[in-house]
Amino acid sequence: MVVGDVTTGTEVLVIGAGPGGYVAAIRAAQEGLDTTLVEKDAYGGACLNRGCIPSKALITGSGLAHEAGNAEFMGVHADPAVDMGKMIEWKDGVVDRLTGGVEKLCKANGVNLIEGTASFVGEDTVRVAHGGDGQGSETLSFEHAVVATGSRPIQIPGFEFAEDHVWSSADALDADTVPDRLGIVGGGYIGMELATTYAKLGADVTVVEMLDDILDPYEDDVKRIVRERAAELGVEFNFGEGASEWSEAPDGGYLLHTETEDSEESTYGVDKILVAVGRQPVTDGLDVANAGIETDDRGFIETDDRTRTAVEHIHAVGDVAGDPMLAHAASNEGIVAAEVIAGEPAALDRQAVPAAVFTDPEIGTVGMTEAEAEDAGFDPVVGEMPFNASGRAMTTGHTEGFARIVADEETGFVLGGQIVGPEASELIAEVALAVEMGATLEDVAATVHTHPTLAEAVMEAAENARGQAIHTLNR
Amino acid sequence: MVVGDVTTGTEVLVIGAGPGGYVAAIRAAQEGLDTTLVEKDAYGGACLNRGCIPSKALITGSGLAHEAGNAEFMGVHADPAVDMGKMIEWKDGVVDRLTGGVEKLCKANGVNLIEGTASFVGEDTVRVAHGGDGQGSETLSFEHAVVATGSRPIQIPGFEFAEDHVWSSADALDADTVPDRLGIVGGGYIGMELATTYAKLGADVTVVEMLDDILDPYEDDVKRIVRERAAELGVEFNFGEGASEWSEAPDGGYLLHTETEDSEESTYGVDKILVAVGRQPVTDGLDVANAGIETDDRGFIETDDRTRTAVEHIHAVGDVAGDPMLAHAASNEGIVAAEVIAGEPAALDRQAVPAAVFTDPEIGTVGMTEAEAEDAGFDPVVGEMPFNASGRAMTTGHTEGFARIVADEETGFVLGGQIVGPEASELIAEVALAVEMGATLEDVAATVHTHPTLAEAVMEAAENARGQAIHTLNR
Amino acid sequence: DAEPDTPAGRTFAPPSARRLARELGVDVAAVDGSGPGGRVTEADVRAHAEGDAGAADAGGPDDGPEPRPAPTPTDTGSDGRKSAVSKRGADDGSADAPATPA
Ligand SMILES: Cc1cc2nc3c(=O)[nH]c(=O)nc-3n(C[C@H](O)[C@H](O)[C@H](O)COP(=O)(O)OP(=O)(O)OC[C@H]3O[C@@H](n4cnc5c(N)ncnc54)[C@H](O)[C@@H]3O)c2cc1C
Ligand SMILES: Cc1cc2nc3c(=O)[nH]c(=O)nc-3n(C[C@H](O)[C@H](O)[C@H](O)COP(=O)(O)OP(=O)(O)OC[C@H]3O[C@@H](n4cnc5c(N)ncnc54)[C@H](O)[C@@H]3O)c2cc1C
Repeated sequence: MVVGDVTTGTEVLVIGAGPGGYVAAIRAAQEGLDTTLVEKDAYGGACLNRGCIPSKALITGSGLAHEAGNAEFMGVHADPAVDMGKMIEWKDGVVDRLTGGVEKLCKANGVNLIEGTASFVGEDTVRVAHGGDGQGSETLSFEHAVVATGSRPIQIPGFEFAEDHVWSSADALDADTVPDRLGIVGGGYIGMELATTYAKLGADVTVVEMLDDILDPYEDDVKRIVRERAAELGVEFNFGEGASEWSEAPDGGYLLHTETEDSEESTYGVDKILVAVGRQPVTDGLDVANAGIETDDRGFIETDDRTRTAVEHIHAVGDVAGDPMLAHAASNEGIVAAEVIAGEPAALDRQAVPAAVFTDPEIGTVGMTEAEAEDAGFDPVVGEMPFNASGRAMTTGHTEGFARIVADEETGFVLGGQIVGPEASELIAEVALAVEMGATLEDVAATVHTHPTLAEAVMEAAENARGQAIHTLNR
Repeated sequence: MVVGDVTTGTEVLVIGAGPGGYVAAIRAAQEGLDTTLVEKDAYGGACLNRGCIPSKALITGSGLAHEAGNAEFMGVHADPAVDMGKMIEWKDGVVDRLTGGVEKLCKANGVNLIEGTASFVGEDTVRVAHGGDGQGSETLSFEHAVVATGSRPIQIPGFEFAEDHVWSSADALDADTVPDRLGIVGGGYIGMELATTYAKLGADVTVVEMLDDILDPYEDDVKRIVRERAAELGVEFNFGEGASEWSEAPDGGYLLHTETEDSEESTYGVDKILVAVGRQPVTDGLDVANAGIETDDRGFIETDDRTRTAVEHIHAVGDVAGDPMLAHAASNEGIVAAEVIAGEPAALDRQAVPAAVFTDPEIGTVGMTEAEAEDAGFDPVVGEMPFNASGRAMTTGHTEGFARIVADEETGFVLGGQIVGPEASELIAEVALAVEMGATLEDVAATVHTHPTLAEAVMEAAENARGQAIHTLNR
Repeated sequence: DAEPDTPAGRTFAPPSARRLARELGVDVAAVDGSGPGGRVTEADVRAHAEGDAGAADAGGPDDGPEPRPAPTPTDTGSDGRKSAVSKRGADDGSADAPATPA
């Protein structure tokens, strides 16, 4: 590091230590570049501190309690009690270990760490304001920068997160008591993961969603399975309604008021209101305009397939750079940014970014749906295997859902897959590799799959698409 | 079907309806061949009736009870009680649904089903003896045959399965009470799966094993993780000891007597003795010699890479044809047999057959170990990711084990993988596809993996092998 | 040529290429692979079978068919098979030169 009078210099400056930023910083350092990572809050970003990780911990805890309490059919009798404070403590411990790990990994790879809030002063300089009174600030010059400042939950008018009873997803992941009645505004993946979690923890959950179904981007048969299971768990759905305001209920608690497009009003008695209607990029205070970068009308920074912004030596990755707003996409972009900066032939040429929803059952998808394949001009062929025909699924007691594989009829190339069912988030990895490798249905079908596993369903789906499944009837 | 005077004819005769036979029969029928399947006992063979499926059901039930009873650390308090009779009933229900499904699938694909015991009369004829008194027999002529008669547990002298307190694995999967003390002879995968199951159900389990460790074919570091966890669960290991006899104990129960190579004797007080020392092929009564087929000195039928025996139009698949004696290998061989008979260019050219052990944690392996790769003349490079560095593993509460990937240094081709840890049986599917496809480390590493999943560990292992893992320190 | 020697007579080829080789009566081990590390593709097998073993070689990764079917299915090469990575390598050095660190 070149140390000047006032200004410290670094080859690569990374702003934000979420899964986009810390991964970019580590890879840049591995490439032998002098790298500095600035984080204003906590290592690991939204994902580790109030996103992916804490949500999955609570999903495990609530899931185990629920499963154990409903296993008489297999001869297991239990009446589990959940100590929510203890569950949160465990979750916090997991988060601490992971965020501590990120810090250690950064250091071990030689990344310089600075705590503070960065804002651009010019095209090759930032000011970093250190947190706390009288902590001062420093100026840092860079040759390349990676903006990885992430996103935050969108607030809706009338529902300030500041209110004790209005929860953001972060609050829902940090509550040490379970509300009797939880109203959730938004039936997207975050809303649905938390609806499932709280329903299993014993809350009466009411979901209010403007659209006419949950999990907007997913196919109808995928949504249906998750929606029906959530309903079984006691989640009530109110579609076509937008949250308009809240008020105090005369008998304690609150009323969540909603309105349809036709101005029909409803109210729901609740004790907490979780607003989970999406996330917006974090660029405020960053003064990107000082670096010559513009944001689009939603605040995202536009990038090319090498993660470069309009200013070539400044990259943007992760949520702040727009869709798909997923942790693993952020990390993948972070790696590409670092490698491009290092002069390597990297690009965002991934064929497909898988995605998972950790509801009950889980969803795992990658690549194209049948409709998307048609739109793209393919002549798709589709194969399915329902988990209720899977021996492994039966032995786990979880037989809802199916594995589906989409391929090009002529060439057999696997174009995508949709899995809803037990361990769908894990099973999709094989399909992702198939898509990325340019594997054919035959390749997947001819790969021997361990018996008894859920992964056999992927093989069976491939066989089904070829009209020769063994364990399902072929169409 | 050509019906003659006495003799019925069929194009393809399949003997035995286990995962080798029923799959062969269904595929042969799908190929348009007139196919007859003879089974003397129960559809689904050992696997569905007293192997893979029942064992996995009890592993789920006992695992859930144990997990729920040990989850205070995550705030879940439960004191589960197991109703073993009910668990067995559930298991039986799963088995019934699956075996019923196999029968239905056979019929739906047009397979002719015959119940009875087949034995060869000549090179193209069998006699089928129908079970029960006065049920008679019939003669069947065939153009092609597939022998899929499977295997049965090996008995050791002095331990007759007929004795009430001497269990075969089938008995252990059908017991409606949990013995207080269970002695297990044999620390192979069947012995270890049942040791884990019964330990979690509350039995005091003692394993006696002639070798000096469990799970003979696996690598030391893989074995160690499973052995130590089993010990934590209370399983006691006695290595280097062979079971010599049993006797009645003065105070009730039995004494299991063992002897070392040096004739040192020990005794263990037990209530039941499970003998799980391996499986032997079933060819007795089949009179293969009448068809001109010989068995090797262990009783297995030798086959070529098209599953053909010395008599070209008679194939043998599954356990009766020798290693690897796994259900999915049997099914794969069954498909190859049917396709070869149908004149298709099929062969047993699979690069690798994955295998799983459903202990706690699970093991999943495929292809070559580092040592095997070296022996084969490769210059192997190895990468690992420990699950205690995996965010997903932490959120499940299961962080034991690792994912390892073995590749050829020069070309990067993935040669194999060894995974021990949560869901290892599922995770190995992606590695199997990589091996089968001729994927490189870079292919696996560049495939975006969903966060947070256990499958990320496979990607990280690949990156680690390339010296650029993000979440572990590279060697 | 480019194909490295693989020990143990192992040929790296996906199942579909191996099966095609059997169908065409080609010894897959004798086929020159054009994929990464010498991986044998279906196109390589076909080229070999047509007695045109050089064709697959001559091409190399850059000249192969698109790694996946193009959105217009009609002009899709039916045998194109490349990994994400081979494509990534192949793409590069093109018009768009990557930035180099100072
Ligand atoms: C409840 C929930 C569950 C989720 N579950 C999943 C899931 O299961 N899987 C998945 O893939 N994704 C999930 N996500 C989304 C995932 O968290 C994000 O996609 C991911 O965190 C984006 O990573 P990032 O690096 O772009 O940004 P972030 O993780 O948001 O990190 C940005 C970092 O930059 C810092 N920062 C911002 N501005 C500055 C500045 N000016 N100076 C210094 N530092 C700054 C922030 O403090 C923050 O640490 C979930 C999100 C939520 C809310
Ligand atoms: C406890 C246990 C757990 C196991 N777990 C697993 C596991 O998790 N994964 C795995 O891959 N493998 C597992 N196995 C092994 C697996 O069960 C076998 O590899 C598999 O069943 C072999 O299939 P097969 O078709 O060759 O024979 P089998 O399943 O043994 O079927 C043979 C069939 O042939 C019939 N038969 C025999 N002789 C005749 C005759 N003369 N006429 C008519 N019918 C006849 C028998 O009745 C039987 O139904 C396990 C085995 C055991 C015992």
